[in-house]
Amino acid sequence: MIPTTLTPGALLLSLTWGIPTLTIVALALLPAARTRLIRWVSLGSALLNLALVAGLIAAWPAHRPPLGAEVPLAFAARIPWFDQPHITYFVGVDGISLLMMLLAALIAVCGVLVSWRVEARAKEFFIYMQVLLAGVFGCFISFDLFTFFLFNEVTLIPTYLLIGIFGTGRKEYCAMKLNLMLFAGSALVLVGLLGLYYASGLHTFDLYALAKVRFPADFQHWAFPALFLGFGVLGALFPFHTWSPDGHSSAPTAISMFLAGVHMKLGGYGCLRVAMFLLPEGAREWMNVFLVLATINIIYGAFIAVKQTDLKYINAYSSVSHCGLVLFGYAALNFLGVRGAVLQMFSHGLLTALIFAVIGMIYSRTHTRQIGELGGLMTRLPFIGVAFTLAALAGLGLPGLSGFVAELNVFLGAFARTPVLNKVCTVIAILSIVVTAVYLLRTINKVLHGPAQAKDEGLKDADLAERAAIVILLAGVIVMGVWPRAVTALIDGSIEPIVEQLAR
Amino acid sequence: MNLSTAILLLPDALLLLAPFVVLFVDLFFNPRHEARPVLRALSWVLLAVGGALAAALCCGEREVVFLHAYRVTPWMLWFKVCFTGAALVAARMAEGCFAVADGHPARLTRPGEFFTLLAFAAGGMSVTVSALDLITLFIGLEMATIPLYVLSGFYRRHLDSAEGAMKFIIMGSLATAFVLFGYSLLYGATGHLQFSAIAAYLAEHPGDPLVRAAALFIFTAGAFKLALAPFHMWAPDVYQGAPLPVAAFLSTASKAAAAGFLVVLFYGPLAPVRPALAPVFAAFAAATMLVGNLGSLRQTNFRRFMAYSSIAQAGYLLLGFLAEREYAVGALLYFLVVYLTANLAVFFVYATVRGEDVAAVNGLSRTNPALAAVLMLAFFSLAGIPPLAGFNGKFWLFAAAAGAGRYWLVLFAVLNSVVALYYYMNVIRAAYIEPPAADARPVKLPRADALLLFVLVALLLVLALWPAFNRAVFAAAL
Amino acid sequence: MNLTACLVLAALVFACGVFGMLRNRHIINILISIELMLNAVMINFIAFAHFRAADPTAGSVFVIFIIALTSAEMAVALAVVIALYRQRHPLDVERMKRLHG
Amino acid sequence: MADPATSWAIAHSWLTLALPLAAFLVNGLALGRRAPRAAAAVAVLANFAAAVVALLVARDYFAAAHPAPLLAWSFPWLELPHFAGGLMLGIGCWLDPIAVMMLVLITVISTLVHLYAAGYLRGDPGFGRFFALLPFFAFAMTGLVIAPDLVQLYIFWELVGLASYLLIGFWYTKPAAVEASKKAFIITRFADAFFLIGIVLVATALGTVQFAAVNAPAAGAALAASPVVFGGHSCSLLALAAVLLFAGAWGKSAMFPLHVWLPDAMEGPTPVSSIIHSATMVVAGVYLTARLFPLFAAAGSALFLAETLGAFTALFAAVMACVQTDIKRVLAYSTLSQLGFMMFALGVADPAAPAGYTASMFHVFTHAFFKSMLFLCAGILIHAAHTNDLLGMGGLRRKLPVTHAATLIGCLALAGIWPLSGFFSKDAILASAWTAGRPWIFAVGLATSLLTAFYMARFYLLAFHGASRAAGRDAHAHEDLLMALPVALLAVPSAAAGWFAEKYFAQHMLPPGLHTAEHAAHAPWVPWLALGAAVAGILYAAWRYGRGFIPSAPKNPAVRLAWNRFYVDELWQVFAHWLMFTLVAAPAKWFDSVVIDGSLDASAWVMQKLGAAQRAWQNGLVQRYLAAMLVGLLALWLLGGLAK
Repeated sequence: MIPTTLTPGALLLSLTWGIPTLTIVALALLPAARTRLIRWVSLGSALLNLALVAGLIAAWPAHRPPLGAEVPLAFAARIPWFDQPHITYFVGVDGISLLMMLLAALIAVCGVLVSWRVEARAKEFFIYMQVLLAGVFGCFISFDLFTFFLFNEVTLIPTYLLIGIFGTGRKEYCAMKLNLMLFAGSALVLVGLLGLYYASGLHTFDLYALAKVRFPADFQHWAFPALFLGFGVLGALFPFHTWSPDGHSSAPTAISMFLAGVHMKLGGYGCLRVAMFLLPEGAREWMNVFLVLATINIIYGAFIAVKQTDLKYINAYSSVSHCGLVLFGYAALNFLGVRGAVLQMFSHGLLTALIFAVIGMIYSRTHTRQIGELGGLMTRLPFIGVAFTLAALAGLGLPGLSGFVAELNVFLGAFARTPVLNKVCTVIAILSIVVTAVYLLRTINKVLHGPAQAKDEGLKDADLAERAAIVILLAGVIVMGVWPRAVTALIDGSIEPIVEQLAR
Repeated sequence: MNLSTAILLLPDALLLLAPFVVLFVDLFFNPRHEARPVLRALSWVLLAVGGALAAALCCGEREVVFLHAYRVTPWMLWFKVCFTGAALVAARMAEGCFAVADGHPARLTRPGEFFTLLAFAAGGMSVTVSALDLITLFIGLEMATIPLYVLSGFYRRHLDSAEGAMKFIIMGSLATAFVLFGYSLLYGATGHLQFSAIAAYLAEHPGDPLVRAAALFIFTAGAFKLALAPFHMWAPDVYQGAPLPVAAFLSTASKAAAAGFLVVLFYGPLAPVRPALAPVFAAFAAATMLVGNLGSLRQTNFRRFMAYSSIAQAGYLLLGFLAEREYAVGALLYFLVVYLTANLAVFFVYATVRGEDVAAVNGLSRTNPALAAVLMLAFFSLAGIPPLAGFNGKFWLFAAAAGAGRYWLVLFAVLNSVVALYYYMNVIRAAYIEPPAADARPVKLPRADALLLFVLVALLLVLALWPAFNRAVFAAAL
Repeated sequence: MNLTACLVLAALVFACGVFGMLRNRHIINILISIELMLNAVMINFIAFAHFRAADPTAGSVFVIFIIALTSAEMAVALAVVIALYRQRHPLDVERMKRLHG
Repeated sequence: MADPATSWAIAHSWLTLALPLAAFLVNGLALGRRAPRAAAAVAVLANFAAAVVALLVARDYFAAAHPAPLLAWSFPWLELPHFAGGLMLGIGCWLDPIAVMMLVLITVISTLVHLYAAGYLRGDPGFGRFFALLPFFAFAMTGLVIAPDLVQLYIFWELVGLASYLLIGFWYTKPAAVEASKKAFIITRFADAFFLIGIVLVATALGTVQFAAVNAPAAGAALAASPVVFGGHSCSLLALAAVLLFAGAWGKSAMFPLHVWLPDAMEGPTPVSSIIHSATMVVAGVYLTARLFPLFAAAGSALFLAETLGAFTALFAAVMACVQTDIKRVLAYSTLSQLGFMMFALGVADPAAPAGYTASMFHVFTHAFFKSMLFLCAGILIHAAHTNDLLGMGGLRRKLPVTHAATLIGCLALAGIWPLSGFFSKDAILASAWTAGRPWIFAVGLATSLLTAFYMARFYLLAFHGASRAAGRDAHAHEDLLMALPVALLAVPSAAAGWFAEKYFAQHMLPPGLHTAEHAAHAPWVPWLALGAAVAGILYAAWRYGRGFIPSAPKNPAVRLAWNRFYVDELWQVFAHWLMFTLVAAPAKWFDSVVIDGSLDASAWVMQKLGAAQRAWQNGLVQRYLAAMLVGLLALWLLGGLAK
């Protein structure tokens, strides 16, 4: 039975968003002129959060519930909150959410590190960043759909300001576009959630209580696409993806990292946790549609990336392509597919953050992101160059780096599904790795290789903070690629119940 | 009648006393007709009312009936809280308008009358929600409306102001005519003015067409005061013409009163008719949101902008009437309190920067970070973004509609709030991204005002996260 | 003279009022049209009170209140008319379009 | 006589993987930048140690009378639950004759090449980096050949591809090198995509990726049982899978038309060309085909491809080699041609009569030695003459005696002159083609060996004989010990490998599942014919490029065509570029920015317009407002259900 009070475990979980919240208060009280102090405080809180998440992961094996437990969560607590409508503060973690939290924590630290140079309105910058963090962490620990949705929406406020104030290019247009499209997406989600609340007859948002309900087919028929599309918008599902290239490309480096690396994952996470988990029949009914859409994502994003000339746009479209792989994995509706999708979320999170970080460093030095104007940077900035190369290689699914593990699972899972459509789509998806290779190598060659340019004379290679950020992310990428069992051991047990539910 | 019942009547008594106190102070203790003394008088009385309300809510009975014509129950008290609070905040906003130099467009004169009328209006509203028969209801509504006619035309030398007031009066009178016609039909059908008697009659003959016709005519009055499309068209003009504090009061207390009026009737004597009117509520809600949001898209004048925005909010509010009483009234109250708080905060910020145009807050985050933060939080609350209470308020109402099975309406409403998010964020963009105007300089806030703003913003967070308030309003509604 | 006749009369008067509001351009005329509508309502009340109401006094009392309150309303209206007039406004609703959009 | 089961070397064969990896990590992370020379030392020593272990492994493994495949070691890498009843992917070491043979080949040659490179790249700014990357290649290649299953093979398959990419582009400031590296990676990647599809297909269909299981007759039967139907016509899953798997070999071994990357790959440093692009990596395709020989044999489709593509590539590349003047490109095309030989030898083989199989493996073995040696010699020549152009060399035989001797051995070996190694392997291949009853393939092979003899002789003559055409650039031409030593060491097997290995290969290098090979009647005249062809080629070259040869631009259109490599590269460029950029990417981008974004902006625009309309409607006239109220009343009337 799940405790209804704030147990120590639940308190720790709540701290993952509590620490950022407290940091917000602290930063708000600091004078805006004390930039150094503000930076250190933010870094401290990010590190603290990372330590906390690491601790939780370490404690997971000891606290994981037995297989087949009604609520397969650790540190769970279901604290009554509102009784009209009936809402609880229901927190807990399983392997998947722990993995996502680890991702968020890592990228948070790196985000602060690469923002070390932010001087103008630094106080605001870090405050909004912490709000974003709080929202994301809250999302990953929430198992009451209301609080899940609430934390998800919380991320909207800072996103707009971070892009609008600190962004580059058509920042205001892009920020607005991003926010409006995401909000429209959550409109669908909201309708779906209210539908679950009433159609279940339970008048509850408790995920696992709802999971026990067999929703009528006609309800699933409309509720599943509503929820999956709603979250899919955040997951950059074709054709609702265009917010992400614009938004991510015009955001400041750290925020691009966080948005593309973690925030987007909330979409894929929601698709799995809510839409597929609660409405398996709807999933089976609709999956072919979303399979095709996801396949389009993959190949389409890759081809557009081929045509882009702005580094950030290249990576943003490659994100569209790679996030397509997440939804593609879901569409397999089997263990490997789902597991591959989760692995891909983690892997792509690290990768895209890494690439955005590197692009940011290049931009801050050369003041251009046009690959036409760049070249020969490997000579000037060897460290950054090597990092970029490794990230690109991981992006094109090179074995030994994280991307390959995820792709292998996704492809095997998707191909194992019987319908011919799945097999055809899988073939297309696999062929897309060639296109990926084309645009990534093209980028690498144009930016890093070739004769060094005179105008780049005397550029400084990555400083300590930047190196730290790069190393952290690269470490994640390599560890997952070389020793995938470290990651799968964490998530496999938590994917089982979802897959069983899907088969129901 | 013992103390615990009498205490329920105390707030109303004080509130109805307030205008006379103000008048008295103005006549005998305010020779040079300054704002401060009368304002102080009004503020103290209203604070007393607030205290009385708190006392009544804490340790009052569930209900008290006075002369079969007047009733006070907890959920009514919550409405009175809205009126009092709005009046208090509006009054504080007004003080600045009396202080500004002569010739300034925002300049107000004759504080005594101003505050008296304000108090009268508040009193009338509180009578409206407590009415127990049609006469009281009518008196309350008129008492709440007529002072607002005057206040909205309070700028003596503004043609805009007079024009707005004139339109207000003409259309208001038509609405009054409609509602009176409705009363007359109701009276004709049931033969009574007493709610209890009407309810009894309806219990015997549900679905009497005459009654339903009456209900429709009566609904127009609420629709007019709530500014539901297509009864909304007065609002933008009147808000623009009216002094800023009056516009604030119109968009908050007056709307709350209208909502209260509809609740009193459609969850009171006319309850049996309500289900048949569900399509009416749904359609009017949809139309109102759409019109309000479309209207606000391209406004430059701040008060006009807020008029349309509050029209849209009224549209959301109407969704509540699709639910059954025990959920609806609670949800409506929650939404109202939150909406009032946010709206008052926004108006307050503009009152402090003396802005005629939306663009008056350009670069506010540079000149007045605190004010800018207040503005941002208030607008995000209006837009319904967590963790601000506006999110919950909207969510409760959407849940009401969903509970009635109207998912398409919910979707429409949420997509509307996407549009709303667009124009609200435009203001935030102005405050945070636009550069400040050349002559912009930090505004020095009086301590009281700063405190007030802080309380308003804090409320936006507390009401969202602290379940006790939610529990209270829902409990009060039962 | 029966209930229906009174109701029809009232309805007619009310309709005249509405029509007048829509057609007249001068503010004073519009105010008069409003008065017409209110009178129609009063006719209704009296008729109902006289012919069928279970409690007739209530209706008559209501009428008194209507007279009182609507006259107050009219007083305010006239005050505003004067305000407009002072600013040399032609008291023509077609010319009251400073506020729009 | 050690028993494989108890052999220390076999138990510790992971060292062959670990040592180069360690060298890579140490040099890449630490030494590469700070102490390049130390890095070189570390790399050489690591590879040497690995080579020693490999040789010990070979000794112990071949000690057995009939060496059987065995799994030396393996540890789990990733399990796939719920997939075909749970599948465990591991990293392991699967030793069978060809694996051990390749192991030896790789470690030995890479040791020598490391040694050579220490001299060749002396003073190059990237010296340290090179000695991080080359061990990485050795590591990846080793992992490839010892792979017990398809997935591990694919993993290291991609890693060698990466190593090749990084080493071709070693001089990354040189645009040509950068382009070449990209080309190589993308073309092989293209083939690998199909390879991966094949692996996924097999894994899903069979539920296993172990070579032992995949090659088992049962597997072939199971695949053959399930037909794939698309459109009207159907084909067996087996044929499809085999072709898809072969696609990997197609790209890696640069079979026509995917051969275009290999000549360009010569932009890399010569040691790289020597080991990666002649001796080992490009042979991986052949190796894969041999690995899956039973499956392919069951399918038929793949072997047919191997046969035809091999034969065609052999001839086609030989023709181009005849007219190239870039010293390394001559060797590159000759490599292509020899790969063709190996391929079609496999193609003509079949499990019952595995002569082609053994011959192919034999040729892999001999070819590795003399081709890598020839490249090393080319490197020395380039250093000496400061040019890649054969027409800019000549008369170097006195200046570079060792190189001259080695090159002569290499050329003759490659030409297939008795008693050098090449003679035996090539003869075996031709014989297998004839005995397998493929006269046409045999004819092509014969023609190719004639051309081979010609262009190798040409190569030799242009480089070493006649007057120097280096215009004094070769004044300081000399032989560096570090570079001459490996060449000399390689000359030995190049010359002698044929003698001692022939019988052994014929007896033991058998496809899995076969222990003894009864050899079909060996047509006795084949070697004489082959020798004759070789001699003819040499004589023609001597007459053409012997005394008094004056270089002149080719006029003969056929020659020009060959000289321009039959414009295949250009066709590729145009086709690929057009397909990718013009046909797909551009429309996609247009769709994204115009249709999708456009519709979004359009919806925003519509809202704005509606807002404007709404404002226009609110025109300030109170009577319109009143009318609106009446309309509202009417609407109420209707909605309130009073219309009825």
